[in-house]
Parts: sequence; C-alpha cells; structure tokens
Amino acid sequence: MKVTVLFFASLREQVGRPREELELPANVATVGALRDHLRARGGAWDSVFAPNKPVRAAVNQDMVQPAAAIKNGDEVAFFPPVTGG
Amino acid sequence: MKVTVLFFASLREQVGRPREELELPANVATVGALRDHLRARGGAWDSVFAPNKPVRAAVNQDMVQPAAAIKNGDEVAFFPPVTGG
Amino acid sequence: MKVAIQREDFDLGAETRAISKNPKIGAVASFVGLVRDVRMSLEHYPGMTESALRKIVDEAASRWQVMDCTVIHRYGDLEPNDQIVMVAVASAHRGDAFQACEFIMDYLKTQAPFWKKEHRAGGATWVEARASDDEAADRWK
Amino acid sequence: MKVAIQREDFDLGAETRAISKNPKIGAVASFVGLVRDVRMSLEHYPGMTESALRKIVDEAASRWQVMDCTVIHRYGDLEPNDQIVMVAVASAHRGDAFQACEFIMDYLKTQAPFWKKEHRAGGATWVEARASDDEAADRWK
Repeated sequence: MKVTVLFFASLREQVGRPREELELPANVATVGALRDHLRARGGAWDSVFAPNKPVRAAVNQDMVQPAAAIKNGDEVAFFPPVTGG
Repeated sequence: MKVTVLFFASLREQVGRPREELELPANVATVGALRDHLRARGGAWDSVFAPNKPVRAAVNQDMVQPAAAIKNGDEVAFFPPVTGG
Repeated sequence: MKVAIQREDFDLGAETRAISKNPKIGAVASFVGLVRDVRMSLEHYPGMTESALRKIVDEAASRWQVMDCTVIHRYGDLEPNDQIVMVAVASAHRGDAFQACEFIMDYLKTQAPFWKKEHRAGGATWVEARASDDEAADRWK
Repeated sequence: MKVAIQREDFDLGAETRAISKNPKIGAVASFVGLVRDVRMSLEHYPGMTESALRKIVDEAASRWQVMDCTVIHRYGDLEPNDQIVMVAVASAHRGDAFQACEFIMDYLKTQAPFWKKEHRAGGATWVEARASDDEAADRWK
C-alpha cells in the first residue's frame, strides 16, 4: 500500500523533509504502526518518534489517534502539538 | 434639609417632571423614607412609588439601597431598573 | 482605561487597535451590542453614567489582569442594526480578557443608568428589565 | 460562516460589521490574538487548516445560537504587535456570543494545525504547546 507522509514544523526540520511517498509493508496498517516504522529508520527518526515525544497525527487532514487505520492512497501527517492562535 | 430629586425614564414621564428642589421634614432622612414621602402625594406618585414597584435609587450618583442616609445638599435620583447595553 | 458616553457611532477595529499597542498585550476580547428590529431612544443619567462605568471597569481590573480597556455607550435615537455599546479588554492572556469583558457587560446591564424606549407603529414603550440580566450579574458575586 | 487563512492583516471593525446585518442579531463577541514582544513566523498545514477551523465553527454552532461567525488566522512572518487571529460570533443574545467565541478560540489553540517559531537574537525556536491550552479546551467537554 502506498501513502503520502507529511511532516510539519520542528518535525519537518528534524527529519529534513516536508513529505515523502512511501510504500508500506502489509503489517503497517495504523498510524501508530507507521510511527514505529519510521522510528526504526534510526538517527533523527528514532529521536523524533520516540514514545515519550508528543507527536500528533492526521489522516486525510483529520486529527486522529494512533489506532486510526491507514488505507492505500491516504495522506498521513505527523506534527508537534499545535501552537496557533 | 434641602435636596435635589431627579427622575428618569418611565418615572420621569409618570411624575411629569425631570427634577425638583425639595425641602424635607426632619423625619425623612433615608432614601426609603423619601420614597414614602413622595408616594404620600397621591395620584401618579402613589402608583409610581407603590411598594411593589421596582424603583431604583442613587444618592450623589451612586446606586444605593433604601436604608441609605440623605444629607443636606444631596442629589437623590429615582428610576426604574436599568436597560442599557 | 477609556469610558465614553456619546451620541456618535464608534469603530470597533480602531478602538481595539488603540488599546493593543503595548507589546505585553497578547489578547483583546470585545463585545458589541446592536439594536435589533425596532427603532429606539436611549436615555441616561449624565454624570452618574460615566462614574458607574468607571466603577465597573475598576472592579474588573481588580479581579483580572486588565492591561487596557475601552467602554463606549451611545445615547439618543438609534435605528435597527445600529451599534449601541462596545467593551474591549486587552490583557496578556485570553482567559483574563474574556472574563473581564463579559463581567463588564453583565454589570453594565444591571448597574449603568441607561433606559431604552422602543418606538413601534403602535406607540412608544419603555423596555422592561430582564431577570436573566440580574442572574448574569449575580454569577460574578 | 467565514473561515480565512491568509498572510494579510484584517480589520476587526469591518469584519464584525459584515456579520451584523441581520436585524435579529443583538450581540457580537470577538477576540483578537496579537504577537507579543518577539518576531515570529507561523507555519500551517494548507487544506487541513481550513477544514479544522470549519469543524470547530460547526461544533460551536451546534452548541450555541450562532447566527454568523468569522474566523481569520494569519500565517507567514509577523512582527511584535501584529494581529494573528480573530474570531467574531454574532447571536441574538450576548451569552451565546461570548461562549461560542471563547469555545472557538480554545479549540483553535489545540486543534488547528498552526505552529509558531519565534525569532530572537539568539536564534529561532519553535514555541512549545502549553498544558493550560489543553485544560482550557477540556472545560468544554
């Protein structure tokens, strides 16, 4: 399954890219699993997605919890807690 | 003792005057007593100042309760509950 | 802290900008009250009106962090859709600004000597005070 | 109900007048958030930002009587004292207008995808989210 992954703000700076197109293995079917999958890349990825880091996620531009499912073609975004207003 | 008495809004219309200078007998020394004193004039005064009517009062431009004292030279105002804003 | 009683209209944008110049201010909460369907005239008690509003503003500033504040209330003849009153409160944080602004409006409604008379086809009638306004003010006691 | 994400500044007075035309509207509560001492840039998530704000506005309109509403949030580079965000809510009565306006701000603070980066002499740092903002949003649950 193929998804688009977006990164914003400090996450974007730390992983060094705003987006990537990603082919996922069959066992990566939730937002939480995708987070672990990215973390396994090591280095900055390991630090950004460490379990104690407050990372937020959205699927198709809707804020979701880690258990949320991912489908082929989804847009998945990771970002720090928001600070607008 | 001499006071200035002011009337506003529906009270002003009902008693037919915006103000009067009044020489008070010695036993009229509070706002409540002044209200009774005016009510004793009868007619519109009796109706406007009847005990069941929600009349508000101010002494020297400060909203007060009926027990508030009146001194010589005070400005005493009577008016209905306010409806601004 | 500006309090004005005037016949003229006001510009909420210009008034809020005027109290937003201090770089410690991060939040301005404001309120505008408007005439609804009916033509009306507003009577007030010159002298007492301003001092009553100043007391309300001072009370708000003693309860919350109020860095600046503007209250403008109109009197005289007003048409449907006209602005009647505005309150704007500037603070470092939005909680203080919102609370102080709502407090000032609730107290103004029960403490400031203004009276509305509505002019309808059938004649003119004085607006009756509403129990809900007393309840709104009592919340802050 | 207007939601706008823009680089340009806005005029609170013009925006509130634009949502006050309905003669059933008696109250407009509004809020402006301002940059305090520090230059900053605001990043957002184009597409999601607008839909997140629309959801917050719809939720407010389901809880209170919201007759009209405008939310404008800026992004890009901002200077101290610049306006960042405005929310204005028009209703028949002031209680609804105040509650809905404060609700929208509290939810916007925790749900709308904006991120502030402050530019100080020592370098640029991303602003950390505050627990007090989560608490403010949790009040409405």
